[in-house]
Amino acid sequence: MSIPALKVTNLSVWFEKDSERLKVVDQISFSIEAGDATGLVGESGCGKTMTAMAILGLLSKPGIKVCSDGIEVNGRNISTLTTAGRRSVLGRDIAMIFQQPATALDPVFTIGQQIGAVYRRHGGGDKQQTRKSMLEALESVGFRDARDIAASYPHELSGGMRQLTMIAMATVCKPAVIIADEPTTALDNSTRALILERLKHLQKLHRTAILFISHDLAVVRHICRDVLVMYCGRLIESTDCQNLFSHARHPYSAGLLSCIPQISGERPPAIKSIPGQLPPLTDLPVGCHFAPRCNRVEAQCRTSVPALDYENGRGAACFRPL
Amino acid sequence: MNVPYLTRRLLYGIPLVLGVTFISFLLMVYFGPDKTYELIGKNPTAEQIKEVRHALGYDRPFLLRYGEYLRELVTLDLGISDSNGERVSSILIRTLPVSIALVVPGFILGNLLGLGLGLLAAWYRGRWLDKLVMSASVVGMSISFLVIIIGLQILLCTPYGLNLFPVRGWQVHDIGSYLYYVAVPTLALVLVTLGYNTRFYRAVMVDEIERDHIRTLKAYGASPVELLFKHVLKNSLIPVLTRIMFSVPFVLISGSLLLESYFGIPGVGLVTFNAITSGDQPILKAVVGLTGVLFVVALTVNDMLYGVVDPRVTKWASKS
Amino acid sequence: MTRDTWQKLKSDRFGMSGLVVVMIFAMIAVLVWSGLLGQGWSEVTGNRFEGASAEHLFGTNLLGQDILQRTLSGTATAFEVGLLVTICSTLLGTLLGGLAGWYAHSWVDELILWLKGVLDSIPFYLFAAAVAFALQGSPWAMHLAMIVTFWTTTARIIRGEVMRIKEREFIEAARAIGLPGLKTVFRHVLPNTFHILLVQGTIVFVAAINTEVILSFLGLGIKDGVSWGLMLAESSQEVLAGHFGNFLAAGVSLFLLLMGFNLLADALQDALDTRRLLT
Amino acid sequence: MNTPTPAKPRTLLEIRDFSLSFRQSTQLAVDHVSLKMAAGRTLGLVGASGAGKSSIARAILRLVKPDAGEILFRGEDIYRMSAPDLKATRQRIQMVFQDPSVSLSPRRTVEQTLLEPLQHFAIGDTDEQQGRIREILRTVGLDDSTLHRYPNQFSSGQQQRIAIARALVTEPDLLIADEAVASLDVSIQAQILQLIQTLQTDFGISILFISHDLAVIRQIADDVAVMYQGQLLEQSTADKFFSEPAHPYSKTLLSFAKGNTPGRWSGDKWHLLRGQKSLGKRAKCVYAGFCGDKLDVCEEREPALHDIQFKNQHAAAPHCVKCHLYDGVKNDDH
Repeated sequence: MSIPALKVTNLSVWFEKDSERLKVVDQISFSIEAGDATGLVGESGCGKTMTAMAILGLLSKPGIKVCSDGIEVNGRNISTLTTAGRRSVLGRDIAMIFQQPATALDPVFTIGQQIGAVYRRHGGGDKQQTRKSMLEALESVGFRDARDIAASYPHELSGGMRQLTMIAMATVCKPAVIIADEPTTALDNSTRALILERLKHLQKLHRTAILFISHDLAVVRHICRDVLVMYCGRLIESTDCQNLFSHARHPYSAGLLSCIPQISGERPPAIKSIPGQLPPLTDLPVGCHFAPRCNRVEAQCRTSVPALDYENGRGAACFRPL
Repeated sequence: MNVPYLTRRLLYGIPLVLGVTFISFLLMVYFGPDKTYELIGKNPTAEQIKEVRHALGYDRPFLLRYGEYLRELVTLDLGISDSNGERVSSILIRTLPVSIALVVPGFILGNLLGLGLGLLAAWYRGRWLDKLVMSASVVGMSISFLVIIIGLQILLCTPYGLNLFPVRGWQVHDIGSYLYYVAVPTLALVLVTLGYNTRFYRAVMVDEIERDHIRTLKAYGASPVELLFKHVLKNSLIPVLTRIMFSVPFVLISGSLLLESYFGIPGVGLVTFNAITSGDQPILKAVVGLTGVLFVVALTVNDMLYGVVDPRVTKWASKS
Repeated sequence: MTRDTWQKLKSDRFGMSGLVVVMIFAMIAVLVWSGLLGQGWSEVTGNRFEGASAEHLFGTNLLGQDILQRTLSGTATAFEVGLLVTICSTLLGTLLGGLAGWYAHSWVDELILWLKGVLDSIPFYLFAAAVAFALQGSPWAMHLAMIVTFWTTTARIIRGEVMRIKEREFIEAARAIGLPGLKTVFRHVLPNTFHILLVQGTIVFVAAINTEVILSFLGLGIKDGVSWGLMLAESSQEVLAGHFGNFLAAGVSLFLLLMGFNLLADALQDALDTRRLLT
Repeated sequence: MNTPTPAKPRTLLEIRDFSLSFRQSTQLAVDHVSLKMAAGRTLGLVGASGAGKSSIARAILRLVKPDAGEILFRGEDIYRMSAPDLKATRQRIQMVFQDPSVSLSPRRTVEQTLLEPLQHFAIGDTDEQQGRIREILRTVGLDDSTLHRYPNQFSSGQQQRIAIARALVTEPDLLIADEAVASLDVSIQAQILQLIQTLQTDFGISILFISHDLAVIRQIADDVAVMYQGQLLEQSTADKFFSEPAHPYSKTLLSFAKGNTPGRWSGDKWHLLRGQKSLGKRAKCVYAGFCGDKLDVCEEREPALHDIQFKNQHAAAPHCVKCHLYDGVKNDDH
């Protein structure tokens, strides 16, 4: 078994406000091999973006606590690094692509300057070398006129093109891991398909591991091999895409899949939905958080927390999996 | 820098200047003190009054007198001061450098310190350093300018305190004497503006630090120094510039007014102070007009600097 | 809505202490207005510059008037100036700012922005002096000068807020059923700017008191009454001779009241954090 | 969900050759569009963002000043109505917006929000109004405790239900939903779509459902109309559209929705299709710049909106397509 590109063990994040503790991410563990793409799926408020920010160590605000038994990139634990140590890793070994292309880039610097800065910051070499690799990165995401793009300011590009420059910035140092947090949500269909294509292409080219965060299962199916489903801060299912879509084991995953409207030639059946409401973070139900909305609930579901146990490679945190 | 954008900003200034001069004309001249009775003395006849009023030009049509006032401003022929008969323009030319020499160090120091403290407080927002700076600035904002001046004077200029600096006066002939006389007023100016400056710069910096592109930079390993001094500062240059450009006319006039009248420093402020207390109208008229023009110039220069700093501006030149 | 903002305010120690200080001064002002306190500020009841004594807690000034009485009456003056200027200028700012925002980029907007630009560019103390001349030294000249110029900041903020609210869908929904403009403004726009007025009000109050002090020093302030500004102006001469009674009484009272309002303004700003209410 | 087709399918709304330009510009947001909506059916209006979908919605509510054309509601042109008629019409057309967090007035309770349309249109006395708002809350799946709370105390799903309740309280004939589920999570989106489906069956209400998401349209719409850069390119029944799309743009839209990508490999270099760049001089057909089946005539003449009859077609729901490929076609020979 080769060393996984990214290995996260028991990662937790919580808010501390005077006496109260609000758990946002609860004991998350997973790993991604080099060249693989894993989807982290869940509805808004389930903690997927918090997980990504915790992995990169970007949650240093007062009142937010992060703890884990190790976040390893290519076998090297980055959670115990000093801030200076972690800064050398961020952008070189692990990079992130954000959701809002409109605001993710600095408006008063050109695209070339910003991507070049990342390369130079990580000991990339002298001025010519930096410019060359910056232009290469832009060409690799599909820009034929890389020089024009490098000289332009973010506000001069469309949303889709800006997201492509973000991908160029992410891949300029050829990191081992890229975390993409809903990179296509703010874009319309045609640009979305284009961005996904670029990510898949670059992933194969550099054998990069991708953690793809999304609330849209259809997009995840398009780009990922494995998928992790999150609900109220916990991992409730870990399997590969084929199995998830054909035979989801956790009732919430199954419910989520049935909610997705399908495009079909003949008239689709009436839409199904998950009863009840997402519980607020301030009073999460005891035991399995999905119990109040689950039609397969048992006594033990309301008292103890089901562990994420695996059965031939497919895990579900449920006492009565489907 | 595209010229149409600049000309439009200049044109935008014209109505402002007209507005300022019109209001100052209205208050200072039209409704201003009527000097006919001073010139005539006791129980004059109707005829004498009419003749003096004609001499003073009070009976001319309103717009003509306003035009007259504008001409004076443009040609800087600002008439003669009532109190000492000296030409107003020569008074201003003599006293303006003094005011500038008095106000500039305090102005620069106040803004630089404010910017530094604001940056620190913003970077460590929520932590104890931020709370310390903020509560200190609240105290700074709560002390009135006059209280600071009198307090400093007691502490530094009287036998009841350290008695190191002069209570009044401005016998400046070299650097040593300049520092000797400017120290306490500058300290007063800094103390009174530091609170407001720090809070303003902190708010601007916090706003910039919480932007998405700063988070992107952190995610790509940018060091705090690079983040703060390259990205945050350049992005907040516009609000900072705007504040500095707009406070120039006020600090120069209002700031010096109090300092000079209290410390007896012969600058524009003292001249204005005496003009207010004695009702010396030509001087007030001139100072208001000039400040208005100075303000519009500051406004225009500020908009031009926008274009230089922020690439987005020149393209769309949005009307703020 | 206001219940949880009150909870948030109560949890803020600084905000509470600010509120308590302001309340105390307000009580004094009310007592002075109702004639129970600080009435004898003008009578000469002792000789010159008496030190603090049982009879004159803060001592006496140049004329032998009791400094404590003058300080108490000064409190009432401060509230008079503060409340009058704050209420009038905030109302004027809301009206003109609201109009400019509702009819954004129209001639109404341009006119109000022009007026604001003009008033902002006239140095305030000269403007106050000019108004004092024009009104032949009436006691209300100072208040009028402040009201006519202090509305501009409130107007700028309200204009921005109204322009933002105007684009919101719930305003479109009101227009879609044909709700008349005026009803829409008073029912859906203004209530959402209320929190700004509260914060802006406290800030203007502080500015008004500060300005009164300086105007009194320039001889343009309070005419028929006593104010901390007058006392400070008096003290500027006495201080050199070592008589600090006036300076300390007026200076400390002014500092405490301003501190109270500033702390209250900060606490209100956090409690009514607009980001939470109207994303 | 196909509602039982009424005997004589009346046309509830007809847009005739309607044009509308963007604010302070001559560029057309809506470019002489003609469209028909049958009573009791749901028309899905699809297209990329910026295609003019929302402009049409605001035009129907008479919130804009049109450049040309007319909008007939029950046969009467909305832009030439007298004030009382307009008020009566506005009672019969209601709208639900995309972002629930800003479509409810933040400082007013749910009760005040629901009562506002009733009071404005003076429907019933106070008791009747109270009864009606409680009943409408139950219809959207909320209980009476909602009435005295403020919008920011609800989840986005509940907020959207309240917005729908507000739109239904005056019992409108036409409900316009402008991307009403676009900003909701999948499970909440499903709940709202379920609610809309029950409204269709129980109330028989006509809905103009605007969305960029073809899958949502497939779930909810009886008919489909496709917009591109302000022009209507195709209108047909949902079954027809999703099985045999006529216009080349409709085919591209469907392929994107199924995840295909608009790029082409050449050697190892992967060529990116240029963005929405039109063909230099304004090509006559608005989609010519990207059309795979482009003919020469597409750059010379603007295509007409051809009416194509299908064998078992629903009378009130026309099938037409704006494309030169169908110039010669008279009847259905597909």
